[in-house]
Amino acid sequence: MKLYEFEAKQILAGYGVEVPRGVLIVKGEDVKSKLSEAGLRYPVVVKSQVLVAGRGKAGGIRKAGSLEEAVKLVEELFEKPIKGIKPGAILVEEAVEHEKELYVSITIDRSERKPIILASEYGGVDIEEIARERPESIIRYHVDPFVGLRGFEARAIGKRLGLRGRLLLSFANTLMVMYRVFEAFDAELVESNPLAVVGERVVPLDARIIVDDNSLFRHKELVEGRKVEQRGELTEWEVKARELGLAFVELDGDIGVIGNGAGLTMATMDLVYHYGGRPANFLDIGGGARAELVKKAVSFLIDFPKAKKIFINVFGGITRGDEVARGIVEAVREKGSKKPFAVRLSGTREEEGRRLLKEAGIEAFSDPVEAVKRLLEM
Amino acid sequence: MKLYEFEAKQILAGYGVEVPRGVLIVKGEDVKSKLSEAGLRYPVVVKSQVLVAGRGKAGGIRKAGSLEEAVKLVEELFEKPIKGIKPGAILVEEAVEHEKELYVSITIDRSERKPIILASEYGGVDIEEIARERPESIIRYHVDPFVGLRGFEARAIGKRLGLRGRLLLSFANTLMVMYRVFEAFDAELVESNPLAVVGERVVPLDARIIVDDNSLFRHKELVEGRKVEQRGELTEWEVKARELGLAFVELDGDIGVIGNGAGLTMATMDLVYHYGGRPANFLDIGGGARAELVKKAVSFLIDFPKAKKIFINVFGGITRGDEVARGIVEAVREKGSKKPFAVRLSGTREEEGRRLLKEAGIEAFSDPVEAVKRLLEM
Amino acid sequence: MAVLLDSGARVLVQGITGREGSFHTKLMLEYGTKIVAGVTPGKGGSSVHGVPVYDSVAEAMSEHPDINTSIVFVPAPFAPDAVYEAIDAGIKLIVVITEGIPVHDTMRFINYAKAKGAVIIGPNCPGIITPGQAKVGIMPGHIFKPGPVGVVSRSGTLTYEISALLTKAGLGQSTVIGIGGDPVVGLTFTEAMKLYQQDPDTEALVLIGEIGGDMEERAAAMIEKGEFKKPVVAYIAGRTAPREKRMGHAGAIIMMGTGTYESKVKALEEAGALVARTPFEVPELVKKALKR
Amino acid sequence: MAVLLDSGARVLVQGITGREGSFHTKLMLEYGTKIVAGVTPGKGGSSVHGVPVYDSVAEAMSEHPDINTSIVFVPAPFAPDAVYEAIDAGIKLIVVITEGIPVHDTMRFINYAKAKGAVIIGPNCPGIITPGQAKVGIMPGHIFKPGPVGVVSRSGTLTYEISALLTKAGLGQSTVIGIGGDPVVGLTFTEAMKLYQQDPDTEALVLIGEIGGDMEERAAAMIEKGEFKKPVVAYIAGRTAPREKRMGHAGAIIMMGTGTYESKVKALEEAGALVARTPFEVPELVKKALKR
Repeated sequence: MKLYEFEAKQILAGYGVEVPRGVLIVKGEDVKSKLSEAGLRYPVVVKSQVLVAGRGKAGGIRKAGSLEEAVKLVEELFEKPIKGIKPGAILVEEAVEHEKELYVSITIDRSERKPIILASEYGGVDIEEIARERPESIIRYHVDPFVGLRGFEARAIGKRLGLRGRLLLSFANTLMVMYRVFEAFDAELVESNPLAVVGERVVPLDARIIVDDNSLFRHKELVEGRKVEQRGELTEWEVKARELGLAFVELDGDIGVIGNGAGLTMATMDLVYHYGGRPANFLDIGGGARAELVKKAVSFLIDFPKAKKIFINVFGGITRGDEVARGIVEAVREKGSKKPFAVRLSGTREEEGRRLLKEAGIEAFSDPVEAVKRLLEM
Repeated sequence: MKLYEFEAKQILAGYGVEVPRGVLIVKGEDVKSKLSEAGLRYPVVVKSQVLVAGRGKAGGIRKAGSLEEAVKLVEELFEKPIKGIKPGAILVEEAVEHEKELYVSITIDRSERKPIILASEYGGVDIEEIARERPESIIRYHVDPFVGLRGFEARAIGKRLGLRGRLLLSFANTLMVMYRVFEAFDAELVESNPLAVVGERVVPLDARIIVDDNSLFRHKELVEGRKVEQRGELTEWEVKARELGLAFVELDGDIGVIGNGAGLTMATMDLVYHYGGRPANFLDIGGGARAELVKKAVSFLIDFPKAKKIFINVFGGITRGDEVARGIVEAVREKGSKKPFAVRLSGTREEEGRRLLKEAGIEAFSDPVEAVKRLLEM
Repeated sequence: MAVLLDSGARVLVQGITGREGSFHTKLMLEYGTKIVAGVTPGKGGSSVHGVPVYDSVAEAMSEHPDINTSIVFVPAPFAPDAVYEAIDAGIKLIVVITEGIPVHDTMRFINYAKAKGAVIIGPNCPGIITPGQAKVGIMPGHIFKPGPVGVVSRSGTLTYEISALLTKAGLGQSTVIGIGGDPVVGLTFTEAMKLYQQDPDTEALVLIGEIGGDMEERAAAMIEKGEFKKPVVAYIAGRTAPREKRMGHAGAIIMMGTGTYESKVKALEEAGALVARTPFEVPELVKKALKR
Repeated sequence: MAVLLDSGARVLVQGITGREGSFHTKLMLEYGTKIVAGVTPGKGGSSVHGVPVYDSVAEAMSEHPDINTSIVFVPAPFAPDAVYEAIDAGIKLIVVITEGIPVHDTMRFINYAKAKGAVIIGPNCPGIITPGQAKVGIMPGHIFKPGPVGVVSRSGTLTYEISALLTKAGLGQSTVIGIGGDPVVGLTFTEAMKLYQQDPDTEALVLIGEIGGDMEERAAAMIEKGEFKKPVVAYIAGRTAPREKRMGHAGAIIMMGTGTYESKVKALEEAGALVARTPFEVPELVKKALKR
């Protein structure tokens, strides 16, 4: 789960990190009175609270020199979609004059199976370019997950960034807090870019936290009672799918795809592509799916306008072919769909499943290559 | 810092442990209305919130069958000193019928330098006697402080207590919470005795937590805004000394003792005892004491009525003899004390110190044996 | 011989009384796997499909000291504890089927296992099978048959699909390992390859990868360096898949140039592996590789 | 030779720019201790009494690779970090003067040090001195002189008192160690005794104990078992002291019959140690012990 900038900053501030003074304006609140009450020092930075990347370049971060200008900008940004998403809240913060922008993050190194700290003295919007062009300028430091990050390690990283004196201590303290947050919130990412150098202190001008979805059972406080609804970068149909409990991702093509297992579903999409089609989506019904779930998934794709044809590929290890077939038949019957279908069924009770499908007028195959070729011809 | 029973139970409950339903009545609150509002099921247990050991045997825990009886008992217990201490609050809890009383605690094993869990199926007031008579009946389990206690270890301990099924899981869950509290609160002790077996659950009927004083800098929430003031088992003079920042313990004798360093101060008391005197106190001024601190300590003993004579023993490694002497002289002058004094001064500037003392009419020695013998003769 | 698992496996099922645990215990037994004990805390004394159930791994081990392998079906919040319990009891091969384990937990128990010399397969994996000898996992047993091809895969159903294709083409398998689909897993491609390299029963290796991470690139580097000498046929799923969730700039910086379909295929082909464009090309390429 | 510390010590002072650190650096230098570097994070580049100051132990070590000993004056909230830093830098003897360190922190860094093969003296201790060779601590140097008597003590000022008495009686010291007054300390009596046993310069050992804990009883057991063969003279402070803070029933159960003045004296006397009733009897008993 990605946290909004304002949530990430609230968490860091709760652990004692100095963040810019600011106020959050939630959609529907009175912008002018909220801003007046906040008593901010101008100029301020007005920041659209969306979870998409590249928000700044997309015009989601603007500067205002006065209260009036800020009010205008906030109202403007509420109506401005960033990569298709309109914000549910806007953060207005005092602009912080700074000498330098650092980059620092903590994430998990899959290969080493350890937390890794990444840091650079060249922070800011171009950090990825810098990482590409001068990879040696990025500090990479692994942490023992049982011992945790210790102060002297944080200071050694700061020293390598060229920091000295009190500034070094401020940086190390901030990094220690970020690591504590990384652990306490089961984070996949804690990042600050830019982390600004302001005299002898560092101040995170932006902050991101991504919490591991698998850990949400022990972070109920993050899920319940949020000020701003989570939508992230999801499309309208992805939001609908999530509400139905379906593992669905929208794509650009026109062939609807259903598979069981993420790997097989991806391979199915690739197969469509290989034979000249374009997948409209990813939809994984997982292992051992029952008729009801199959029905739900198929009905969803029937409704999904991008999917002009539908390809269902199930390799039944444990999944029963008759259950899958029943789900498909019921969905088609109920929706009265006219979309062309091809179904590949293998594994347990595959013959029975194929028979059920044929009876309902749906083409059924045991070979997915044959199935996809046939579907693309329809 | 010892936490009160109600505080310990609040902490455990906050981590999801089931504790008896109850209400805390702070001194000065309206007992009857507080009890009525609580809507407890009777009978209840009325428990004096004091930090002394053996509270139950001293009459600080009573049972009441009705609201009226409970009100009477609460008012009675507020006026009843337990080992000299009147409670600042009373906890009234629903009585919990139970089949068995277990003992469980987590503390630090100084020798192994590791957390140790102690558990026994024979909990209750006589646990120490059982430990003496049947030491093998006490389970002792060390925990790796970097890895922490894991669920299977907690269950293995429960199994050795003879627990099975859901009861085993309830016990293990409670022990896991206790360990989490032990870590989160820098506890020197987390203890429940008795931990009652109620059907398939365990319920802590009593709970104790002692927090390491050295760790209080990171547990400000425990120090600030407490409902009931901390006094513990301190005597009136110990409370005064604490307010002055003096490391003072009251004893039964009549010779006031001041030393520098805990070991030397204890040895000084032992010396008094060895030559036939009885120390009235322990008062350690630590290393490198300045005149001001010495003055404060000496003034305190002059006021302390139990100390009929005063013996000061300073071995000045870093402590300067003249500073010590100045502090003593000023205290005596200001207080106009007539108590007999003997001062032993060794180390840096000892001659100057002794000269200053002699000028002020105070006997000064370089040999503490001579000093104590002389004092006892006075 | 085989890789990690053979007929000598004596298996403990952790979480045996749950729906999944019980169901797959039956299937594993039917396959011929020697399951000697199960554990579910609080349910000691019962039995599941004739397998005795204990409250703890230590108790199971004291009754069945020959246990050398464990499979974990315990629900995610309690699975890490089950893994630690197996490690501390001295079990050296632990297959973690459970999905949804928080990655911080996984990271910790994998580091702990490494320090204690235990191998973790998974989590969120189908398990391991050495056809004809033993199955410790949830894969359908009938699609596999003994033979010279090793299979190591990040995907579950795709493993079944490709193994079934191999079997149909007359290419049996030495050992098939599903290493699991989580971002952090115990046994990696390169670690598995070290084992396959030493296994005389394995003549070629099928590597089933996915976009994301850099395990495939690392496998390629191992082939490139000559540390894996047997022929490799690879299939990478996800050519048309949406990008993974973006892990801030950090994700981009760490992956820098790896993790995509193209980077994986390129690395493997440059290292000399044969890369199939569809799963159905795999058997043909394996035949080609084995003839070389 | 000596125990743990001799003229070969090259000493790092952690927290050198603080009041205590700076003051005692001066005194240690005056005593002849070879202090080669100091560390205070954020103050790198300065110097204290001619000793160069660095931001980190690693930097100090790279400039002064001969450092083999560290003394820590860092305030309690930051002291554990300093200890970890010294351990990770490979320093094998670390003297922790700081008082007031939370016991959970101490417990952790002592376990960590043990795993990494480093010796911790303290925390909350006066340090270690090998008279005439080096002093790494805060004891007044002038009261010690070289000789055959080892001294190991839980108390600071009492160590000075008794060492001064020994010196006055013509009994010099091989090495004097104040192990610290906290409930959990690194080097214990028995661990120190193993070192004194092997030290040819030590002919007898003075052991200065206190009530509380069971270190004295363990020392007695070591003598009893013949693992420490040199004569021991002990003094135990606290005969008339108030009992320690009561640690619930747990404290009583753990200590069961140990920890009191009586139990310690009894254990030591039964093991054959000479126990002084006052500090002033110690020199006489040492003389007696050495003559046997």
